[in-house]
Amino acid sequence: MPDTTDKAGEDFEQVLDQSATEVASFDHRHHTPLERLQHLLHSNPAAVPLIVLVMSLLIFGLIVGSKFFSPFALTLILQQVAIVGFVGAAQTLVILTAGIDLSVGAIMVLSSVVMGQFTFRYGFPPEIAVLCGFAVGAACGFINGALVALVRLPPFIVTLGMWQIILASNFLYSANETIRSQDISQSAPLLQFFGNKISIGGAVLTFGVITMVLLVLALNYVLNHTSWGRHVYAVGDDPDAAELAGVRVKRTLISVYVCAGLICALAGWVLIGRIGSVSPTAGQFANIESITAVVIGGISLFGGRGSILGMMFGALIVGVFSLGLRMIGTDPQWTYLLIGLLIISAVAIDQWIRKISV
Amino acid sequence: MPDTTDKAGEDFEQVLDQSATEVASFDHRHHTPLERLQHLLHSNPAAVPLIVLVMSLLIFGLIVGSKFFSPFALTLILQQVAIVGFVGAAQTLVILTAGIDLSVGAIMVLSSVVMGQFTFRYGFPPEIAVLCGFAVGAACGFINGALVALVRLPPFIVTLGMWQIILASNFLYSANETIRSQDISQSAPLLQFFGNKISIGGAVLTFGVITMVLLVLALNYVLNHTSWGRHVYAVGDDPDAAELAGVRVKRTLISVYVCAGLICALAGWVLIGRIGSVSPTAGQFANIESITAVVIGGISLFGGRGSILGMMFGALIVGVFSLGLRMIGTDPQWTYLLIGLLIISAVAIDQWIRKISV
Amino acid sequence: ETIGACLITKTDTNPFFVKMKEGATAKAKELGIELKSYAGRIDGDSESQVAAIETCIVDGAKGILITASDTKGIVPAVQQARDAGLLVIALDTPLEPIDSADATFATDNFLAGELIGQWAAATLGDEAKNAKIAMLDLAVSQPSVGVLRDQGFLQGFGIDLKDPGKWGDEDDPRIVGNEVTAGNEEGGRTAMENLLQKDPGINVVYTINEPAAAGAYEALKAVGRENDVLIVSVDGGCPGVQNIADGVIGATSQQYPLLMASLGIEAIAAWAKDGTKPTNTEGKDFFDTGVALVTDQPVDGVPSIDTKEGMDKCWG
Amino acid sequence: MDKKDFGMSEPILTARNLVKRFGRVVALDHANFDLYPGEILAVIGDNGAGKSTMIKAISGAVVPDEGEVLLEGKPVHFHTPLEAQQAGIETVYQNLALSPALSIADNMFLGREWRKPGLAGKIFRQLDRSAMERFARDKLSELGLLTIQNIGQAVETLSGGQRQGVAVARAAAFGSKVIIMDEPTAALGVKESRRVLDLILDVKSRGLPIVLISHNMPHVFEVADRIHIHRLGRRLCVINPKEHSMSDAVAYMTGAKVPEELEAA
Amino acid sequence: MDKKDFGMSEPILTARNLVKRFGRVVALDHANFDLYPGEILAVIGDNGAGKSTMIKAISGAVVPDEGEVLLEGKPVHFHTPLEAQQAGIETVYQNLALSPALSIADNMFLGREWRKPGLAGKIFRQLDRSAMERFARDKLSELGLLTIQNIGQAVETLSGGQRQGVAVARAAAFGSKVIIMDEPTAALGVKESRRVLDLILDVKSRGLPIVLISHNMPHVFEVADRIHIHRLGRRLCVINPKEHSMSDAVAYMTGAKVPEELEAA
Ligand SMILES: Nc1ncnc2c1ncn2[C@@H]1O[C@H](COP(=O)(O)OP(=O)(O)OP(=O)(O)O)[C@@H](O)[C@H]1O
Ligand SMILES: Nc1ncnc2c1ncn2[C@@H]1O[C@H](COP(=O)(O)OP(=O)(O)OP(=O)(O)O)[C@@H](O)[C@H]1O
Ligand SMILES: [Mg+2]
Ligand SMILES: [Mg+2]
Repeated sequence: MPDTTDKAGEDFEQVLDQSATEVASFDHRHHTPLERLQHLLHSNPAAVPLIVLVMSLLIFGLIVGSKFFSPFALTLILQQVAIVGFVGAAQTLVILTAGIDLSVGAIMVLSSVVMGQFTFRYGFPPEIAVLCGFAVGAACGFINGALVALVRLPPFIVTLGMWQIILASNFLYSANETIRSQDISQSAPLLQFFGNKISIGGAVLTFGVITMVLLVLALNYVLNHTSWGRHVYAVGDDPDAAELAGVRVKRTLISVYVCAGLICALAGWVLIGRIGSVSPTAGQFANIESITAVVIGGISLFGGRGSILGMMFGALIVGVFSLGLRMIGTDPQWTYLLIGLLIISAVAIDQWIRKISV
Repeated sequence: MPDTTDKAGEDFEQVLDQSATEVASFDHRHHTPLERLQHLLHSNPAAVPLIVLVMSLLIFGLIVGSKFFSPFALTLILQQVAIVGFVGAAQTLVILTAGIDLSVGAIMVLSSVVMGQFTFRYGFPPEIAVLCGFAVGAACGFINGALVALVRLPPFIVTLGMWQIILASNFLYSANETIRSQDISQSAPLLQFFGNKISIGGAVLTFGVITMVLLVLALNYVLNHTSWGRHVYAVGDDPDAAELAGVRVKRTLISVYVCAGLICALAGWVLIGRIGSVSPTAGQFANIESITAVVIGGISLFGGRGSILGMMFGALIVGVFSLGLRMIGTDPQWTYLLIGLLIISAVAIDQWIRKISV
Repeated sequence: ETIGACLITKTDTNPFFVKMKEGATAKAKELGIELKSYAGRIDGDSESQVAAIETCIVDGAKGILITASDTKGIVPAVQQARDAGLLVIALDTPLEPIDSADATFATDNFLAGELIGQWAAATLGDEAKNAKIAMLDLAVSQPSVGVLRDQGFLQGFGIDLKDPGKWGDEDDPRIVGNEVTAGNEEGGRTAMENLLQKDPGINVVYTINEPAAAGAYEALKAVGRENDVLIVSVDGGCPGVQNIADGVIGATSQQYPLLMASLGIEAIAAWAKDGTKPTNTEGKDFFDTGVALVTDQPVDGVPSIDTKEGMDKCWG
Repeated sequence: MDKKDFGMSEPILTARNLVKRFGRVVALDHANFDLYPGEILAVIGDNGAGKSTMIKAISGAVVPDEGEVLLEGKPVHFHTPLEAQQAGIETVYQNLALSPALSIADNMFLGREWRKPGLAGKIFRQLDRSAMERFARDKLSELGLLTIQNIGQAVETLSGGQRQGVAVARAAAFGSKVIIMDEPTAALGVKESRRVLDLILDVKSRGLPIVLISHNMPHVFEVADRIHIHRLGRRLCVINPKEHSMSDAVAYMTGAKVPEELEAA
Repeated sequence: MDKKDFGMSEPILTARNLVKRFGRVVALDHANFDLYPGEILAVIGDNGAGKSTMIKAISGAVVPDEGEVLLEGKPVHFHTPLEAQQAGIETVYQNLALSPALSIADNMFLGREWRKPGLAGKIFRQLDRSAMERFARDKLSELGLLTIQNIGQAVETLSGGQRQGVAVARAAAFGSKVIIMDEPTAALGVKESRRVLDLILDVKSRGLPIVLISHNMPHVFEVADRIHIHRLGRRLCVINPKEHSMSDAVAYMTGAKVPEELEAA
């Protein structure tokens, strides 16, 4: 063994009593306004999508003209994104836990079909049928959650499988029958409840739109100001760490998927209000649209980061683009192309902010 | 400071010279045949899908009868999964790097449309048009790769955006025109090259099928026995660790996406051989089908684990199920339902093996 | 040995095809034919249809009834089946070229469109020249059914078609715009909202089918215009005919999928028995299964049946 | 129970014949463990000896294949770390168990958040952030982790050592019966390590027993009342640091010597 | 260049005025660094002082905002760790940089695989697995990590200590100009730590200079030729362990004392 020069053993720690106690301050740089902005944007994850939303409104307003700024047009955008808003809320919960739910659209449609068929095929009172729809949504969510949390399968795969299973069940069960709007409004207007509206001036707000906004606000509160919400973020961030820290990870995961299922069922009910009838072929693009809203809303697909308000702004951005481009009169394919660009650039901006500011 | 009983400082390490040198052997348990099987399955990630494939062949053979075991029927399965096999190979490369490529189907279709339109609209020689198709595929892959590797955007989002952009470009460019099979076979038979077939007895092997099998075998070699292949696995496993260890992570990622783009272009060429015509609406389910094949093939969506052979077996399993169920005459929705179940159970089995055996 | 037959539809989720399948199944049972049905996952899913044709060949079926998603693209697969000795009959949607199939049993979709076009023009009378028309089409890929109905409607309404193989290239100022609906309620509503946004004065709405019409009606109802807009459609499904009776849709062109399917099965039975092939309707290159205008507000010069009769003949 | 001669009361935490296999690896091979009230028990052993696995089996983070754990003489079966925490056993894991994106305060209270008093807490279940942040700041200041400027900072922005400090502070703040620390000073600087050792002694003076896994012999011999030596998946022996030298401990641990007590027994 | 009085030649690796900011945190605040040929330079400092960041800036793992790095007097600009490795600088990072699912052998050769000789290697670019596995086994045996039974085992199945061993063995096997080790013994047991220290001395005897970051003062004073003390993002001073005591070093590092040399300078 080489000779050691100091045999004082532990004694060197004696000096610690005199060690400096000042707080290390690394932060003596001048901050430019741009940096301040970045910091602001970074600490408010919903700020970027909000700014993009306002900017796209302004730009389309300039191009399309005053028509675009009519209360009617603006509330129309809300009506058109209401369904995506609901499904996106469900998707947000799941994505915050670092999952992804490809079955949201299928659950929504199956729930709405159950609400309709239970009323018209079996003659249940609409109230009971609606409850049955919610039960189906919750059950689908529970299966998803149990497979993810208990069997520990990757959410992408579980919901990919469940998507196919639920959609096939939906077609097999409904025998592809549409229930007509007129029949519903005659014998079970409750099913169309969310189609009712309040008009203020030219603005038309359906109950569905109002409920969507309230739901998102409520979820925003729950996610940020209750234990459950914090646990959702923690589970998405690092499930092992959360488990060791004492979070009931399995229970949290299952509750998130069940919640998502319930919200999808609610979306199914709202869907009846929007399209009037009960159609088993509706909502085919709800998956992609909800994921798009979540992504443009700045929520990380890796879980644990982002705000549900961002999702709502994301959905509205897509709505503004779609309506705006149509009013300009472009080929619908251009809309898809632009939305594709929007998805990529939204995330690129988000990345940029995150990189520079801490 | 509390009194310490031993002030010998470093001296306690002197005894290390006499420390035990025997190899710690923790492994003195008896191994049951089941455990041996699990270990075997664990060390060969393609074994499980292979066994499932053989079993499903047997089961459908028993139910459907001899018709199913005719050389024609068996080679028909190969023909029906050839396209999925190609796209799945591209998908496998990307998924091994812990990415996912939602744009594979779109790249395939755009490439085939370019091959067709360049020949018929601009009158290029088919050889040049095919090369242009490959160039387009590689370019799309490069954009994906650059966004993932250089801008560091999540692959899911990049390819979600690119999917929409490429598909929209495809429709805008092709003006939704199908080029008829008769025209192609008359003036540019090269485009249908992969539709040529070799018949041996009742067995019909198209060039596309043969190429698909060869491609998968070649990729299997490259992934397991070259540096590049090892780097692909390392990048998927932990990109930061790979970077610090000296892997050119960005270059590896870009090369993977470009490779995937090229394979998709090849798939586009094979697609012309399979369906005869050039149709801009083809391949809409290539994403889902390729991901399904990869997942059933036991490749981890988290990257770094799995074998490309498994993907091929996964594609064949889906092919066997689809043909078998069709020949039994079940409602197609039951097929989707069963494939959904298959996806979930394949991954559940995989998980079980991984959990018990190490 | 039992005779095998296949029915391949575009999807198995659209009521039109569901009904077609019911008709075929009933007829097959009656004739002792073993029928297997296949479908694409969505409209436009041609690969699934190719795979289905191949399965029928393996399965040793005698004939195939198909509503093709990609009318050009499917031709090589159809040829393969015919080479293997199967009788291939195109239902509802003609292949391109039409003689790629042994026979075609279809509605004259152009005529179907023309009837509702004429009806709409006649109903408006002099106002027709100031009409503001919304065109709710099927899909951006412009499948032939959608094009034929759309162009037929415009022809009937008296609008210059430009290229009759394409919608959207017309420059008549009366057309407010074309929007796609995917043929369902959701698409119908959104498309209608968008066009209303472009021009709130729309007073004629052409829709590709009745679910799209129902969606468009919801959008009109939301702005309180459901009573002063003329909606026309094509299909004649029972919910659609009921919607005419309820005043949701003004008129629709009814087609007969059950008839197509049962005639198809009979043709396959005949082919299996003695090799006879079906013949075309005189003057047309396909067998016309007929179309009828259903409306409760008949106009002069356009033959029509009322909703009562329509209900008797309806499907779905 | 061959350690009764230390003259202590009944053990507060006991494990008997714990077995844990990971596939073909036997990480715990009939391991025993005893912790007496009020003591600091050090656990030492080579890398891979199975120390962390034993601690996890006791604290519910892994479920042992065989064997039993007794808390205050009563058998307990923890299936999750939460159950162990609720029974009063608080653990600092080797890999820290912090959520990177959450703030320091959120991390400290993860799984046991405080709700606002009154209506807001009862009905709307609102969290009492300001109280939690105050508490977290106090605890971290005690540990001397003053360089953390902002208690609302995300844990991912902290250095390895700072993170270790957060994990230690959490355990010290909430443990009520037993505190277990798996290499709490491995990533810490001299000053910070000293703070943690002071904290351990401080916790002991509050009457709580502590299990300390460490590879740092001087630290172990400085604070431990007894030293549990782990080797090849089981307890080799328990020694009294006052009676044995560091050299003995290292010799036993590495297999250079066989403890005499054991040869006799 | 105030350390010339150590009587050495020109430094082999130098850094001047390195600055690195992470958002609002200034991790490096005009830090300097000098490594002389054949020496063991220890770097010590409080948690969060910026040691790891400095090492990363030198080895290409982070690109500094300002400042320059010179290797053998020539300015170098590493943008990736690979570039530094190709220049002969091998680093053991604090978080190890191993791919969990790959085998031990694959990990050791990651980024510099050996190809088979002849056709198979040239044209088919086939890897020479058996040669690589043999080499890896030899290197690990030297380190005394014999408890690893199977060189084809995935790294994720190893204990923390075993992983550290693999990372150290890799650096020792491939470094040609400079070897940097960021807390290589933090997770290691007594026996394993000793092996790593022996290895460091062994590498030094082969003439290679080594940078050793460590919080373990006895280790540092045992092996270091010079000690670089880092504080608040920059080099406070460099001391000679033969002339200063551990207490001095700790006092400087923690701010309890200000080094005289500095007060004069
Ligand atoms: N999750 C796991 N899967 C497989 N093997 C494991 C797992 N956890 C631990 N092991 C193995 O069990 C043995 C004991 O590991 P453990 O982490 O308990 O050792 P340790 O004594 O804490 O070592 P160290 O001092 O390095 O932390 C090792 O051989 C390790 O490889
Ligand atoms: N990637 C990063 N993002 C943000 N801040 C960082 C990052 N890396 C380091 N820091 C910050 O930079 C400062 C210096 O960190 P560094 O890891 O270099 O310290 P260290 O001296 O190595 O500490 P330790 O001894 O604990 O490893 C710390 O305040 C840390 O929080
Ligand atoms: Mg351990
Ligand atoms: Mg460090």
